Amino acid sequence: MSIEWYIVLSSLLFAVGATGILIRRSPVVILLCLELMLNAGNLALIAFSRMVGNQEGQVFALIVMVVAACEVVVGLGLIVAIFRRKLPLDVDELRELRG
Amino acid sequence: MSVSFWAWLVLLFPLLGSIAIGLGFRVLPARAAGAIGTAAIALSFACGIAALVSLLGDEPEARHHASSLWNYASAAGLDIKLGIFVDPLSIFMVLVVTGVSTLIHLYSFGYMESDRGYRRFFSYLNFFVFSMLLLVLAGNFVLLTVGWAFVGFASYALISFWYRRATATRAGMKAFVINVVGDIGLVLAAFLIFRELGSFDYEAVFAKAPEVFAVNQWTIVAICLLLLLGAFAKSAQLPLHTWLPDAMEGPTPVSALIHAATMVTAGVYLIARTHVLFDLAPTAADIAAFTGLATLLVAGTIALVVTDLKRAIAYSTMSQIGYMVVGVSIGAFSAGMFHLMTHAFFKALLFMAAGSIIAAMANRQDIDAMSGFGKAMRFTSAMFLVGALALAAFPGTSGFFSKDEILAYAEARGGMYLIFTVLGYVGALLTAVYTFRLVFRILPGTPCNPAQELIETGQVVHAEPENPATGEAEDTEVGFPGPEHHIAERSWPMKVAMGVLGVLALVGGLVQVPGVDHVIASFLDPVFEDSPLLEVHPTVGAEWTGLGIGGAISILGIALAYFLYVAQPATPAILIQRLRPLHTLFARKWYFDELIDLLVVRPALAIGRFANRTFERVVVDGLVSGTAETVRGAGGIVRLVQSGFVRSYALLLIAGFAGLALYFLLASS
Amino acid sequence: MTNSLLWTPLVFGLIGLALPKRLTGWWATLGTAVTLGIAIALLAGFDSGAAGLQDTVEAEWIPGLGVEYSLGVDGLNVFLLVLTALLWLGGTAFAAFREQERPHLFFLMMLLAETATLGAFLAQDLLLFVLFFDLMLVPFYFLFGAWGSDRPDGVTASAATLKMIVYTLVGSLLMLVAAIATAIVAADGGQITFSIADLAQNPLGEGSQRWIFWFFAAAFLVKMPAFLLHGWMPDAYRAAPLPVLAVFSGVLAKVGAYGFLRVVLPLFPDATVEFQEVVLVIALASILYGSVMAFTQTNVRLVAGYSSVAQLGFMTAGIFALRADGADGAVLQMVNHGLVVAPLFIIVAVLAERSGSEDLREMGGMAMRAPVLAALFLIVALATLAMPGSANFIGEFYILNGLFQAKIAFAFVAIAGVAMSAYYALRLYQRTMHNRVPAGVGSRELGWRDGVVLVPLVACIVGLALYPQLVLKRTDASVQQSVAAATGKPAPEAELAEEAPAMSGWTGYGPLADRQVDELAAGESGKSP
Amino acid sequence: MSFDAPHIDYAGLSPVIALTAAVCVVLMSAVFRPLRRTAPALTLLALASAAGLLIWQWNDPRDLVAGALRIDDLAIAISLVVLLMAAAAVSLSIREPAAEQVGSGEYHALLLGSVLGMVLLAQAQNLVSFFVAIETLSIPLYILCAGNRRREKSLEAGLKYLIVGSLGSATLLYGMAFIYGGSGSTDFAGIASGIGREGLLGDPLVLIGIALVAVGLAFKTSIAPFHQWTPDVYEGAPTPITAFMAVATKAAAFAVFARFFDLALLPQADEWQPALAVLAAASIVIGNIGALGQDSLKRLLGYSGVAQAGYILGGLVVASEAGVNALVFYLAGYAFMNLAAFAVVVARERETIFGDDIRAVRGLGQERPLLAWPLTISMLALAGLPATVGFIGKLYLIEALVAGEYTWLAVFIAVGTMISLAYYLRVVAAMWMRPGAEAAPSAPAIAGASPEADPVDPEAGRRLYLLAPALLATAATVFFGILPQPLVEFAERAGASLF
Repeated sequence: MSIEWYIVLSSLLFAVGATGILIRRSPVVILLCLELMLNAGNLALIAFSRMVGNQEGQVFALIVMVVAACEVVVGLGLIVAIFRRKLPLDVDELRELRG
Repeated sequence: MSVSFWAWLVLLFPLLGSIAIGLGFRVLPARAAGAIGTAAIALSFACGIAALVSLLGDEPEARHHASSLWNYASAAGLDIKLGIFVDPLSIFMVLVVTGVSTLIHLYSFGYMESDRGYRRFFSYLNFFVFSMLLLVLAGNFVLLTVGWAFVGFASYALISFWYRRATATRAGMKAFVINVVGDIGLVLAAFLIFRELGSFDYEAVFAKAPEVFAVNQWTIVAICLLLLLGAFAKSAQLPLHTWLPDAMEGPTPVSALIHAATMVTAGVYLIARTHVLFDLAPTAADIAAFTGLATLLVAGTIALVVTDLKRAIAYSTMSQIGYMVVGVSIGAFSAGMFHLMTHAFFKALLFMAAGSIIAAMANRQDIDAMSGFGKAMRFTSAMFLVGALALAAFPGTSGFFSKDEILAYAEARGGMYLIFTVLGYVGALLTAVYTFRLVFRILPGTPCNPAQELIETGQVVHAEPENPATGEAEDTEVGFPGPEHHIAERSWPMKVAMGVLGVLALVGGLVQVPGVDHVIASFLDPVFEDSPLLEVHPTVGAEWTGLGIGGAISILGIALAYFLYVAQPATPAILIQRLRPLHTLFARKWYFDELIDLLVVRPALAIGRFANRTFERVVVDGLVSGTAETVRGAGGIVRLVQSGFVRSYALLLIAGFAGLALYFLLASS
Repeated sequence: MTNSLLWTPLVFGLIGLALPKRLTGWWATLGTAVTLGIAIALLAGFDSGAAGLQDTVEAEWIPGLGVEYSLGVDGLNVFLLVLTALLWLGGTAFAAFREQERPHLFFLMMLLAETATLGAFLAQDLLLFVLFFDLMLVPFYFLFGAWGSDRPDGVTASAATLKMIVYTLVGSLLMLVAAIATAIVAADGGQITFSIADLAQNPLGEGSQRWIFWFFAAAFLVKMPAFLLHGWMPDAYRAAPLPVLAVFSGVLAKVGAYGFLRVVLPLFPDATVEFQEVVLVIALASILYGSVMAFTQTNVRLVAGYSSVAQLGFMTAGIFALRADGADGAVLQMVNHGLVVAPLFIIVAVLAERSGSEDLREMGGMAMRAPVLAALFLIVALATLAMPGSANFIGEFYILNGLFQAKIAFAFVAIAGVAMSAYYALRLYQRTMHNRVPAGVGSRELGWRDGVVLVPLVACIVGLALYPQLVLKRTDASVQQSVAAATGKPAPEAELAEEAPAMSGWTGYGPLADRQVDELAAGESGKSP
Repeated sequence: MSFDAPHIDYAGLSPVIALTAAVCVVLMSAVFRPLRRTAPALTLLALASAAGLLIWQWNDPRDLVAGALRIDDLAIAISLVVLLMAAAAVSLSIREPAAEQVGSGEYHALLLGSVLGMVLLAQAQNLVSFFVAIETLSIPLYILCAGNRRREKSLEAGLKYLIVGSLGSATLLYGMAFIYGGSGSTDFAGIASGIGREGLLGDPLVLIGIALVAVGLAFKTSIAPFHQWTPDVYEGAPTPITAFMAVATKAAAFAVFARFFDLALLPQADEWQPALAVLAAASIVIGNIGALGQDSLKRLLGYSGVAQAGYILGGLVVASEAGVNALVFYLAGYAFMNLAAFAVVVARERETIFGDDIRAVRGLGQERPLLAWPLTISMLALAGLPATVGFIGKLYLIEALVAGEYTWLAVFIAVGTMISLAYYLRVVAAMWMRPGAEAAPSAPAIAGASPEADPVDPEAGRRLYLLAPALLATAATVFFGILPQPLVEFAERAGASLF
């Protein structure tokens, strides 16, 4: 199975993630979508490392997973904080800062 | 002592006087200021005489000396020294100017006595004399321009001497601006001369001009026309004359000195001084001559009808200068200068007498209100009469010889120049008529109230000082002469001054009687020796015939005036009825003021209004505020896009990426 | 010497911060006085004949960027330096006599401004020049904005000043780019230098000269300000405090004109010749427009303001006649105009105190009890209208002569400005000093405080009127050099001869230098139309 | 088969090690009661030692960790700027409500973490270390921005930054993947040779990769049109943090930006140069006009930051040594200018009830000259007026641009500067040309002063820990404006290490 398919799949994942961020208003879902995009990157990396034939890509992917996890943790932490301040869990409601 | 040494002294004294009086205005007692002023001019007259003597010392053809004090402004090929040029012509002018000025200062010493601005007056007057002397002694065109502008300024300052009078300040401004136009003509002429001859220096220019220019070549004609612009503005020739009548707003001695005897004749002097150039540009010379002719006729007609005493004399001044311009332009140089001199005598005298009368009239100048001063003020009236006779060229008086010499010369040149003789005589007739119109209105007849009062009580009338032009009440603060007026009968300085001038006006003509003597001519001719026109000479016989005609005409004119204003006092009114349009034309001064107003003043103001109201607002400010608004608007857009919706930020981010990627793909393929 | 001249004011200013409030003014005055002393010493030691730089200072500054700290004095700037020092002394003294709020800052800014201005005149390194040129604005921003007066119609001083700063920086920032471009293009790959002298050695190619020329021109024309670019002037002039305005309008405007002579002519000769007419047209427009505006204004400041637009127009025209005499006149006129306009604004301040207004319609008759004031004002007014006999006349005479010989048609248009100047200057004098006194106008004599400031300035005007050669003699050599750099020949007769056909319709044949007169006379003698 | 552990260059790694250790120590300090108050001191100590170690490595460039990092003068120069800002931030954070809420220990630990990330980023020359470093610097910042949990804006800023930031990293990652795919290598040298060797110059895969990476970096350096988070986050975040990220993040990101584009992608220069130039121009324009009429000083500085980023990017566009010199020089200068401004903003925030509203500085000239001067000078410097480091910086950039035949971009800088005067001078005018604004009792109406407003400390403007940074930074701004040569040489060394 040639490399193209992996790329196509990953780019599809990436696009889905991006779209999700654009259309969903719940921060939680948006976090999910971000994960999706990062994983699209991972997939691409692994596929390429396969194609190129060295392991750097795979190492990279592993590290990315860790980083992604950190991001989610921080994100959820923030969401909790917002929730505790009885603010709506809707990114469109959060527009004190503008102009 | 060399000639130039004396000449410098001539310049020095009036300047010192002016400065001394100007700086000492707080400490000097009033009289002292007057004394200093008069003395300064007298001294400079003495130096003038000394210069004359030492000038006569050397050979006729060697009678020109240039001398310079320091390098005024010399760089980049221009060479402008603070230098003077002394020759018979300038000495002649110096003597006329200083001589007459001395007498007028003396007159003012009495006349202005009660004026609050006494010191200021003498400071200005001295400064004027200095400027005038600078003008006549200047050794190059730049310094000439300086003197030219200085006299213009002095005349401005003295015209608006009573500066609380709106009319006076306005008249001053008018005089100044028109004179600046003249200065510009002079400056441009200087540029053109420099461009062609590479120098501003009289000697260099006059030496080179004949080599460089062909006769009537465009350049030289242009130069002369530009010079004429200056000359006409200063000498109140058409169409730049409108300032002179208004200049009568100034105190009467000013009118006598500046606007009759000296400054206004500067134009004549200029033409005589630059005769070398005019000889090369006959066309320009003829234009000048015809302008002079037109002026002398127009002014004469106006003088027939104006009822303001001083303005009437002013118009006659215009007309007499017309004669002089004709003279120097057609080549009768010495004749022109001769007339300049005699005119200085009798016109100054006339003004002085008029001043004395006006003072008696409590500053009213309307001749319709005057009569019977013959009995009331004998001395003044006598002097007025003398002046009038000389002006009307009554046989034997100074004006008689000088004026007719010009016309005789024109006749001698023949051809086209006969016109000048003929119309000159017409002008002479006019002169006689309007002059004696004044005489017969003012001197004989039943005394008017002021005159009556003067005869009975020996008191001069007291009247609330008011502006003769507008009739509005004056505030006497700035020194409008208060109630106690000054008439020649009561003040010896005025009497002396008028007396001397009276004598001169009567006998001054005898220095140059055809066939008898020709002092002026022989003195001045060395200056003009290089002029081809000097060959032309009216025969003694021709001159005497001319004199005969002239005398006859003047007597005729006087008789006519007598008939009109004494024998048949009703006739003028009837004539006015008959010739209504002509009369209005004259009375409105040929509509020159209106014309200038229409052609120059209104357009200028309109442009100004446009620039102010429209252009500045729309274009200039638009340039600034327009850009500012645009930027601010763009800022608004940016802040609009900054909506606060995090998702829209994400969208822009992704869109930006898309754009970038697209660019890369396009750029690489 | 040069260094001390440059930094003395700033040093005094900084020390002044430590002094008690009431002393600062006098301390600052002392500082400007010392500066003037140094400037005069510089002038005394000046060698008239030499065209090149004197009292130069050369030091490394930012070798990494090829910028040098190099100062120098020559005929172009020596008198402008003296003028700057003199006017600053006047302005500072005038301010010191009056109660200033926040005096520390005020006088610090005054002196900083002086240093910056002197720097702009002294700088011999293109970038140093730009730096000082921009730096000048900062102190004036504070002075105008913080001590200026808001207008009843709502234009605040700071708004007016902001407009001025942004507008004038438009030019000078583009100039920064242009300056750098000049150096880089000239170096083309080699060691970059901004030294004006070195740059003048190898001028740029036609193409780059064109746009660089206009970037510089923009900066200078805005600064002057020239016609269409003067949008900032009316507001700023109405807002500015008068003593500051006196030095501002007296000196800063000249920096623009000076820049043309110092930078543009030597560095961009081809472009200069190419765009001569364009700049001349702008100059004439400034002359006419400025004059027309000047005699329609009723606000005294604006009369003076627009009149200086016209005057700067004359200077530009003189420089771009590209003849030594025109440029000589321009330099002389810079000095004259500075000497005239500064007292003018001080007089305006005095008048405003007496009439409580700056509107001509509400003034009048003040000469009555103030003969001295009237006399001083009269001298200033006459000098403003370039009365023959004043140095201003010689200045304009030289300028117009240069223009006349170079481009005769332009000269005829320009000279119209002279007539108008006569009207507006005299009008200014008459409306304030003559006629009846309106209600609420007090006619008081000049106080000794103002006299001390005013009389010396007027004395300078008179002195220079008697001996303008003082300036011409010293500037001529350098000006010749600068002009020659642009035209490529010592005295541009030849160039004029080429233009003869353009004018032949008017004069019949091209102009001559006096040495040519004779041989031409031989050929001409037969010729007549 | 024998296995030998790779040689580890501890000297080269020492700064990183020091910082890492410091993070742990400071974090621990929060746990032990007695040490509670020592966190700031410890942090400063750590920063100081890191700085010392970095300077020790000065002028001794070499690869670390098998080429994943490279410690050279560019890295050191940038790291020093970062450390300087961090130290300033610590000093500004004293009595900062956010610090107290997060807990002093945690707050400073996070700060140090972010610093660590930046120092790494400045050294990164391998896609992996590059990505890791960027995340290491970002994630703590997300938390710190939300630090002031009592203020809604702070939370909002944190979340926004997190979401858009992660999106940025995601694109960055994806781009890296493509480039790796194209060149078959993750370290910059390899990429360069890879692209060159395999003739991939026109390869869409690589190009899209470049685009993605460019976006990611442009985002971190707040280049338009990826700048939108900047004003919001700057306004919302606690001011000391804003001060820190405004410069430090930019500096680190620009360092790697330069490394990546001028090293790895040099072969592709002709493609990306114009694109980046356009981006630079865009941010110059957008940043400057966006800042017009902003009343919140922090927001104003945010927009100005966008514009300044545009200027700096210019130094990168020309892909020349001079360009990088200018870039480093400007960053260093930028640090001083911004620091002075933010220090004053912090002081006024705590002094008045106006928060960071421009009214807070009204009449500062009379009231608090010692605060007014720093803000004034930093505004003039940001506007690029002479006798400040800002002018020299612009001069440097323009010189580089003109030399690199990007004169039009230089003109953009000039025009942008012109516009910027309008808002910088507005602040100056508020300080010197307006009477002080009287504190209206209706606090809630005023921006930045919500009911749960932070306590007002009327003496804040006299506190040394605020004045000292402000005055020092001002002094530096002026000093390097008049005698820039030392800073120029500093920048030149940095630039030399790339080419």
